[in-house]
Amino acid sequence: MDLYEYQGKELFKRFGIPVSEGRLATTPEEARAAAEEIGGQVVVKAQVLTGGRGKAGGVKLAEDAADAEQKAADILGLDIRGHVVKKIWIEQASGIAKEYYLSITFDRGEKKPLFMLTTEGGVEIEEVADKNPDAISRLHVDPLEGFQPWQARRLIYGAGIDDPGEQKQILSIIGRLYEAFVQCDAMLCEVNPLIVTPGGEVRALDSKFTVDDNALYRHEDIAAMRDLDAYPPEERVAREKGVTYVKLDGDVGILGNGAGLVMSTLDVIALAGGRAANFCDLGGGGGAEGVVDALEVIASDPQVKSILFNIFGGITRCDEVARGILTALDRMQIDRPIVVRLDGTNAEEGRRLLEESDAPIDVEPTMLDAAKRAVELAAAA
Amino acid sequence: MDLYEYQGKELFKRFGIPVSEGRLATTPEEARAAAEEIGGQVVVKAQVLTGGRGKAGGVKLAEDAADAEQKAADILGLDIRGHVVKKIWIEQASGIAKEYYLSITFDRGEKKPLFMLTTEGGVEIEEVADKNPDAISRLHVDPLEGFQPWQARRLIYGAGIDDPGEQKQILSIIGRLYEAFVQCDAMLCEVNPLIVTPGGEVRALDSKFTVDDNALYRHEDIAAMRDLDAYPPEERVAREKGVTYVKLDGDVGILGNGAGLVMSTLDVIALAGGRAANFCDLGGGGGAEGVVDALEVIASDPQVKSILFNIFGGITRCDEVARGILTALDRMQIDRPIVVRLDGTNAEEGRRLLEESDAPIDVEPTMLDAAKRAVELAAAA
Amino acid sequence: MAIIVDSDTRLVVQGLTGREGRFHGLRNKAYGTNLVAGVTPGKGGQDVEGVPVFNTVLEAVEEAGANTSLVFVPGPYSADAIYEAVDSGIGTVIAIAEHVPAHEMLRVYNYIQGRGVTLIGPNCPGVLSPEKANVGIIPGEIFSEGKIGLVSRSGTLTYQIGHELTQLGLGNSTIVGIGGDPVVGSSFIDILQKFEDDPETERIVMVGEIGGDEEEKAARFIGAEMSTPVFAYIAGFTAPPGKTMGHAGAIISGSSGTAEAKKEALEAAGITVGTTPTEVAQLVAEAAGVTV
Amino acid sequence: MAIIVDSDTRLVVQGLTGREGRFHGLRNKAYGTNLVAGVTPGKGGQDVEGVPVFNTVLEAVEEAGANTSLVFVPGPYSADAIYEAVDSGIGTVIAIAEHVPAHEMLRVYNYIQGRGVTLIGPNCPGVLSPEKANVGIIPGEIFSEGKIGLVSRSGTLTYQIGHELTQLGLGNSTIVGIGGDPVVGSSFIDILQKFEDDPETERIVMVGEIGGDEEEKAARFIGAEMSTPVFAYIAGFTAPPGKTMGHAGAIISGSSGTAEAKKEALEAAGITVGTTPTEVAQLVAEAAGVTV
Repeated sequence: MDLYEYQGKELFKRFGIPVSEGRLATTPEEARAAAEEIGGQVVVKAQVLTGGRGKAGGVKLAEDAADAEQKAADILGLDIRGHVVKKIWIEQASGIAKEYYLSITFDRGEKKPLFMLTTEGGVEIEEVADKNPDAISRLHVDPLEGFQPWQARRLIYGAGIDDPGEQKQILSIIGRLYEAFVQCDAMLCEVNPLIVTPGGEVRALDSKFTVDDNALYRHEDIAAMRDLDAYPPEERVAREKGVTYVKLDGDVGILGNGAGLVMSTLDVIALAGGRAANFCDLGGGGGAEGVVDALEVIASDPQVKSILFNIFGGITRCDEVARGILTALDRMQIDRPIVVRLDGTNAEEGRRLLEESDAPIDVEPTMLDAAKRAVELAAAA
Repeated sequence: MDLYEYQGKELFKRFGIPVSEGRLATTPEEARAAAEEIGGQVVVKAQVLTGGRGKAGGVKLAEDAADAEQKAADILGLDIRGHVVKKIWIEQASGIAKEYYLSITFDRGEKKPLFMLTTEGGVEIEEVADKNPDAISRLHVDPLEGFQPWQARRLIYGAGIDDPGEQKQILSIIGRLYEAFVQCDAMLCEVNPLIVTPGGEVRALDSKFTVDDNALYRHEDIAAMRDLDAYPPEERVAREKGVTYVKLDGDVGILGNGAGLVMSTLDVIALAGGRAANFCDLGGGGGAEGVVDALEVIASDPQVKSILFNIFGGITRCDEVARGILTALDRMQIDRPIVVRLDGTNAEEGRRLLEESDAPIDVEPTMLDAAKRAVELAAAA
Repeated sequence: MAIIVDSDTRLVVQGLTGREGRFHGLRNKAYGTNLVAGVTPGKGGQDVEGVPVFNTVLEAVEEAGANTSLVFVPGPYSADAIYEAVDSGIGTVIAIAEHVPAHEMLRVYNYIQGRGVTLIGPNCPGVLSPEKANVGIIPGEIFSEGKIGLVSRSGTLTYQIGHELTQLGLGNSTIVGIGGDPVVGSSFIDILQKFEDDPETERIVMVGEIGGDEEEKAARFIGAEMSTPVFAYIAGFTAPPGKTMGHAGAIISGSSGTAEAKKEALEAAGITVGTTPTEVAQLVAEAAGVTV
Repeated sequence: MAIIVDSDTRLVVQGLTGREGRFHGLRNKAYGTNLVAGVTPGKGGQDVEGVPVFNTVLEAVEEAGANTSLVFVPGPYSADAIYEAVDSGIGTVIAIAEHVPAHEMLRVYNYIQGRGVTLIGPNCPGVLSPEKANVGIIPGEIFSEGKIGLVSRSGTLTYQIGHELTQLGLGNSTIVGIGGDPVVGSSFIDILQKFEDDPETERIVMVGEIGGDEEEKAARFIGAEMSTPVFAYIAGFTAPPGKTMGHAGAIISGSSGTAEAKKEALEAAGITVGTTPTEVAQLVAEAAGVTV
């Protein structure tokens, strides 16, 4: 789960990482009031769960409260990479002498947390990694050893930060960031830029904070930060129904069991010349109710022109899935053609059930055949 | 550093381990007031840093506040294994259905914390270990793995605790005890007895809590619990002066450099037919000031009849020690004979300094000779 | 021969009395796996269709001689169960549950290094050595005994490929689902090494997916260290960046973890990559001299 | 030959610019130890009498080829320094400071297991291989080169015994002070094994003291595993229970850790125990055929 900048900063603050004073606003009027409370120059920042807001005009300096109101009006409603700005963060403007970059991520390869620190902050780390990889000071932390001060020292010296005042502040920030990372079950905590003010004060000017969904059950406060408005409507419905669903931009609705098989199905659709409208995994269940819920989500997407079921029965029984499809068709009006491929446990029985029903369902023998048929049907619609 | 029962219970409470309500008192009047506040039957318990207070009459049940005052008067001033009772703990009386034992200690052999749990509580664990070792459920915790619930389960099932209500409470208590152990840098946390009330409630009825002296610097609150009154006067003085000193019950005052060498000196004194009055280690220093301070502590013990310096110079220079002895004799009146053995770095120069002075000092060539001479002198005094 | 589980496996199921633990534990037993014990705290002394249940894994080891554990407890409790198994002397631990917090697996993973333990999963379908032992939720009836090793991050996709192989008359030595989480106990390389050391495994199919760089690492390992021929399939060529595709680990972050990059790395190491599950099975069959 | 430190030792002193680090580091250098670097954060680029100082241990390893670290930082910072040394690839770490919190050493100890690291200390005088290298605070001039291995939990008591040996004309292969804390990096057994494997060490003197059960364990180990003759001395026969005798680890708890119990265990394993430092030296001399 990705957090907004202001939420990540709230967590930073909780762990003692210095951030600028700020307020959340959702209207230009609130932005004005926030700017008045803060006083002086403020920065108005779009809160969106995507990058690139700077280039998109989502971050603006305001001279005073009236200006903040104006800038807020400009930013609210902007579409940044498909995300419409509904929230803005009004923050005290900072003098910036230097921009550093600091992050800790979950390195899946090494199976250890990875710290990165560089004095080349303010741009995307991938860019630094491409152009000047030696500028990045990296260090893996053994999770059993935990954070030790030497790690911060090695990072700081490795990055070439030689001002003793900065060293001292960043040493403390690195330790606190590790604490935040572990205690919040984060997958990523990124501070970019980590600024040094003209007065030598070090502060987190932005935050990127991703928390492990599997650990949210023990972080009620963070779980409550989830903003359902930030997701496409179909994903919102899917989440409510407990279906694993990702909206894509094609027109063949896909429903399968098992993440790998569904991904493979999307690929096969592409090989057949089509484009999938979604990723949707029934999971291990695949009982009638699950099928109904998932079908409802997929059908709610107006872009879907045909629907493909790709089921390989194992624990999931194909006859159960077939019954689910028939139940769903009984309960709701689905005006788009359905193609079904069933294999594995009880596949014959499942196919028989579908073929014997009156439902307008195309049963295909293999995954490839089914994909081709679904693409044809979508193209013909 | 050992904590009093009431201090250990304060820490238990802080970590969520259930204890009975209680108040500290130092006079019978305070005891009465405490008993009134608590209400009902109370237990009056001597607070001493030694075991065996029960047999010594240091724990008594009082029916009401007036009785508590009387019992407090009986207990205050008692001498329990050389410790005079100056503080008492007035605690709500508990109904006791069962007495268990739970502890976590620092197992030096395995280099891991060791949990012990047995349903045979209320007696000393050594006694259980002797008579019925299988009754003790033991488990080492890997400090990198940290506490995991399965450890508590194995302990509980291993001890044969089969009441589900007790299991649930003890599972939680074991986890919290581990937390207290680690977070307080404890060397021992013992709950004996861990009682089950007739209503099925589990509670710590006593506490034994020892904290690592080397970690007190980061536990100001616990360091402040140290009660200097609990130590013999010479040890108190030594602690103030930063001298490592342990009072013993013989008459030969011992002063050496290095803990092992001093222990060996005590043994050699015994082999020579004498008894050491103390253990006193100059440590790595052994400069003149250190010698003066240590000599002052040793001489303050009226039991001391002769004083033996056993110095093996390494980093410590023997001439420095000799100068320290002469300075001390200049500054203070020491009416007891002094025997000195010097070897190692600058030993010849040290011996020369002592021999050339007018001071009444016996310089002996070896550790054995010096020990024999010191014993003779003490016997002759 | 086979790897990880075989006829010497003496299985304990942690969570045998739970709904899923019971269902799959008994299925594994019915397959022929030597299920010797179950563990459920508080249910020691009971039995599940004749299989004794203990309160602790230690008892299952000491009293029933268990040497392999199937961890069938929910995600939030899985790490605790794995630690218990490892610290009780169990050498092979297979954890099925999804939703195990990643930080817990990070510590578990680092804790077990150097302890001689094989951990498979979590969030995986388990391990099947046809005709010998089935530990987990892989439907045994799809697979037959043979000489193809199969290792995969995915469940049903593995069945799909196994099904295609079976239709071509090819059986498997062992099928290993390593799981789709960001941190799993055994990587592709760990399993590839075991197949390489297994004289009965003549060819290997590796089934990868987007996310992480395990496939790239495996490619380098295969190129440098292996003599057994490896065939690969990668799922997720059309997956968009930044979206978790079902598995917590299946996500393209920035430009890393794409299927294209994995395919390139594999091909650079001389490994044949099939475009569809059908194609990879056909490629293996051709190499094995089976007429497709 | 010698153990732990020798002429291949390339020493870095962590804390070289501190008062004690400088004094002893330079003393070790003057003895002939190959001191290649110092580490003090913030003082990288300086030097101490020609010895380069770095900000991190990694630099000392990479730029000066250090392979052994002498940790001369105060107790509260020692664990951090040990972790840094180990994680920078240093294989031998000798920690001198006292007052290292016991829980930190517990984690350090468990962390380094299986990593091929030799840790000596903390709260120890160090390791001396006469005529080869001296790492720590042992006064080199007391000892001469020879064939007696010496291992001890105590500092000056070691010097005392070494002095007695020297007076009898016996030299040492290596002198190891393992330290007197409850948790130290190397136990008697670890060092005894190294002496056993050292062809130059013909006899060993082990100097124990009250507290813990390391001597008892060592006795069993010697009885079962060693062919090199071992002689022992134990300090603290007259120490009272429950009192810490200088060393944090030197305490008799209840009935465990007494000198008497240790002596019995050693004698039961066939090890000769001397009653005084003088006597143990004489026993070794007699066995070595030196006329006392």
